[in-house]
Amino acid sequence: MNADSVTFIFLNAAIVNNFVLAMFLGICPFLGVSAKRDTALSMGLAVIFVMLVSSICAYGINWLLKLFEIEYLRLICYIAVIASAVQLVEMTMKKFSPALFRALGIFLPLITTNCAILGVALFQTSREYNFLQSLAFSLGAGVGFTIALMLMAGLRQHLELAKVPNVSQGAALTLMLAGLLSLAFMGFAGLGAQHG
Amino acid sequence: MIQEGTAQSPVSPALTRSMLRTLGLVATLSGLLVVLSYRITLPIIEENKRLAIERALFKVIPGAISRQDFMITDRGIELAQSDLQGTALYAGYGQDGRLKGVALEAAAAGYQDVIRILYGYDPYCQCIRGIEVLKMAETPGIGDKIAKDPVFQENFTALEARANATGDGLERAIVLVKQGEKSEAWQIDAISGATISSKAIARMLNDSAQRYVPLIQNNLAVMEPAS
Amino acid sequence: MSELRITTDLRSSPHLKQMVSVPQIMRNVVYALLPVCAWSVYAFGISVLLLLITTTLTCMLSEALFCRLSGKASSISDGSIAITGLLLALTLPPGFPLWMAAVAAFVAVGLGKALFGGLGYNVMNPALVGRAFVQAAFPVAITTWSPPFLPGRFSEVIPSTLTAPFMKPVPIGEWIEQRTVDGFSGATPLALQKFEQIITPWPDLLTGTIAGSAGETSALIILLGGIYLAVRRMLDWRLPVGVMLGAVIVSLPLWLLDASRYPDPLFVLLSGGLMLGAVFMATDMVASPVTPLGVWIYALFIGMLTVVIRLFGGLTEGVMYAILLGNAISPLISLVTQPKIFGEGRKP
Amino acid sequence: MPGRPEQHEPVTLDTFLRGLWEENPVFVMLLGMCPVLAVTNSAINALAMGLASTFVLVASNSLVSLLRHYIPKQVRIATYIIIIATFVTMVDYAIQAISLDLYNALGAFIQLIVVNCMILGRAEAYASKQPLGATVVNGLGIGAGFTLALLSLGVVREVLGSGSLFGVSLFGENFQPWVVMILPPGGFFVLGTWLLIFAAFRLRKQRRTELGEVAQHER
Repeated sequence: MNADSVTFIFLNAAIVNNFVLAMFLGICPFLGVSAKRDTALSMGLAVIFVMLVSSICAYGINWLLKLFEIEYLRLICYIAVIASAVQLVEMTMKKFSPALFRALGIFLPLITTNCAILGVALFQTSREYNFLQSLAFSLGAGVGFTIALMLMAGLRQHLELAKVPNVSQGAALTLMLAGLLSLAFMGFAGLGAQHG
Repeated sequence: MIQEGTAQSPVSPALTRSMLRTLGLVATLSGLLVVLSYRITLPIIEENKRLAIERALFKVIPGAISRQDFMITDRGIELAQSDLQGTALYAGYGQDGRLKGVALEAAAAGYQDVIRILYGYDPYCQCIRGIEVLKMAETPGIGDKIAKDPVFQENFTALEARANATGDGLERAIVLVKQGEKSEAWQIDAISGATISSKAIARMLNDSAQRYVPLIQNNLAVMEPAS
Repeated sequence: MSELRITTDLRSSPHLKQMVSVPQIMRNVVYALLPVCAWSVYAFGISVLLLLITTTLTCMLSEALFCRLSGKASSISDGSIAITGLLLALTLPPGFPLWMAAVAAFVAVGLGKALFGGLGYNVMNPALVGRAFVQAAFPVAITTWSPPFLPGRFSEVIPSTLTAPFMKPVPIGEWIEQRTVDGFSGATPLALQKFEQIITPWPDLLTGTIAGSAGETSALIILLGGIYLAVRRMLDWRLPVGVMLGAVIVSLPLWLLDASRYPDPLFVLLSGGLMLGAVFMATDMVASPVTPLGVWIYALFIGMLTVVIRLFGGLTEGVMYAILLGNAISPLISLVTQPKIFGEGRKP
Repeated sequence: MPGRPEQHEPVTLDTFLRGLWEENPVFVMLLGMCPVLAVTNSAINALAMGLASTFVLVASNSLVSLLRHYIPKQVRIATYIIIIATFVTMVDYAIQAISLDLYNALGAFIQLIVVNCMILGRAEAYASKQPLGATVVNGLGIGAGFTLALLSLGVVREVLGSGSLFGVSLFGENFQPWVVMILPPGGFFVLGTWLLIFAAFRLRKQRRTELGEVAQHER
């Protein structure tokens, strides 16, 4: 697989260099919303959706900024437009699909200031991805985030029944679990590249 | 964010004016600050970037002391201009002003992530004269030897990359061999224990050279000073 | 102790059909492991013996330490911790520095077990947690192999074994060269297959006349140990069978498609740590799913992922990571395959 | 919107110290975790990141504090974000000008300071209600706490993972570095271990006070 190919970019963002476990993006929701599996799944889906939207927005803005040669406003434009886009999505969703809004809605404001979302936009710009590559990248990042969140939620709920010592309860336990997951994900190193 | 206010509560004109005033003020202030810091730092940053490029460039093209940027486009090789689209190509010139070699970026997936390198090509010996790793995330102690290991770097003092007669590739592909088995000029001696990282280097050099070496050979006149 | 009972009750459909105590299971696992250990010592010499002693002792000491710290009664006597120690040693290269092995053992107990409340609550196989940690920490040492059946293996240790703590192990290439007649390349069958397309013949894999981790070289002895445990009903036979089946499901079509590029399924099964992992690691009762269907999914997942990592990943061997990931995903598998009780909502 | 009377707290040493320890953004509040884990694989990266974040925190919160009477509450978040993004952009260019190597090592995480919840949280919870003096002192304290936390990770990870500190080799040629420490899992493990240590201390203190109370009761 070529390093520029869409599949490789997707696989790399989702598994090999998992957005959460290897790139450390979106740690706050990863630690915060991973206590229950159901919420974790909804959150993951919401993140995938928002990532796609903001990735497309960022691609458009970057094109405009380059056109007018005002790249130094990139960060301000990204954050403002992504935040507004999420608001728009939220409002549209509320109006046209109340069911979907109930499932994902409460997570949308939370996601706006999630570093994974802005991270996708910044990384796709600095890596100079084209439109398709950007889409694959943001989708991979979202899927990777969801995988990590689901695995974490599964383990944490599993441990609710365990006699976890007082010392390691709470954030410390979650971080150690994240470390173990991150260790296990090292097994995916080099997946998809040509080695033969 | 901005819509939040308007969507939720009825807004009086006075409030709207005050919101617009504040946002306008903040935006102006922010624009001013950003442009100011951009203007102040721009020359320093450009200088830093130039130094970084030249440091790498003069390392991979032995004997070069000055540079000229070119661009590989659909039409061939042209002097770099901001509105040209294509692959960057840096030409290095020696003391006498003659072309010493050209440098190109190459990339391939390594063990952990994509490895990017700059390599120097000498069109007169038709060989690769040096590589410099620009970006990698290879395992410290194993894969990262591609950047530091002197024995591995020795591979790239005169690695053959000769254009074939038909001008559409290399006469002999650049290949990786097991450590200590290099016997031909177009072979790269692998780092033992770091096969994947070594292989990535061999693959990116071969891919890039297959594509660009014939092109460089055909366009030497563009880069050679007119003297 | 009342909490412990609740926990056991909540996990429907337990593995074991008969009532057996923890020490009883552990004793039988030790019986199955002893031939593997003995063969490993015979093949690689006293270095492996030192390795086994180091990891087992460190595991026991760490367990005692953590029990003391958390104010619990010591749980060394149930034998499970000794098994973690033995298994850990068997997954390490024969000449692995002892201080690194001690680090692995400490991490295995601390990070793999004590953190979550001790025996019965580990989320991943403790021995493999320790192994994965040192694989990430000391990538060079853990891929330095030495050949089996060296002359003088009972009178001298491999030079890297006795490395001073916190120091780099000495390179052993030269030491090996002086002792082998035919040039030993230092590569395991998996590395030979991956990078040079050389397939080691299966009788060698079966008997263990190959390089590799201390306890993984002879597939035959491991298999016999597994059969013993299965017959005594000390392990769920579905797990090892599922793992092997999973490996075959992925490797067979690939081999049929392009035999020059992909190894045959028999090689896949017998090489590397697949057999050791399938019989002794994937079968960790706590970190595997509880439902029968879940067990099949889990085992197949591990087997398939192992082969995917081996053939398409950067690593030569993937069984350790496959099992760790299987452990990670097992709560989700349990959830999906849980039989729903009529008239009752799913418990949160 | 002005109207609600403000309750200013006096600026004391505690305004500064609180951020350093009691309300430490990383160890206690668990805020801004992404840079904490991502750029602490060496002490110098950690220090640079800590200082950059502190600058953005203090500068943006000062501005928010100055403008606090003129920002309508409906658009306050948008205003805060624009202000923060402005200072982050400035820091981004400054670091590029100071050292390109450092800039490449920190990567996108400098720009990601903009979504560090610590900064927005402070603007919302503190700077929008307090005068400039208190905001600056409190911001400096929080920033120092953040930098300290980053350093305590960066130092451990660099010493163990590379055998050096601020790039200076400590143990000589033969030291075996624990590579895992500078890899992603190491970040989680080191932060987790720090939290474990603090939790152990807290529990011990708690037990002691409880024992003390019991003793008093019995007396």
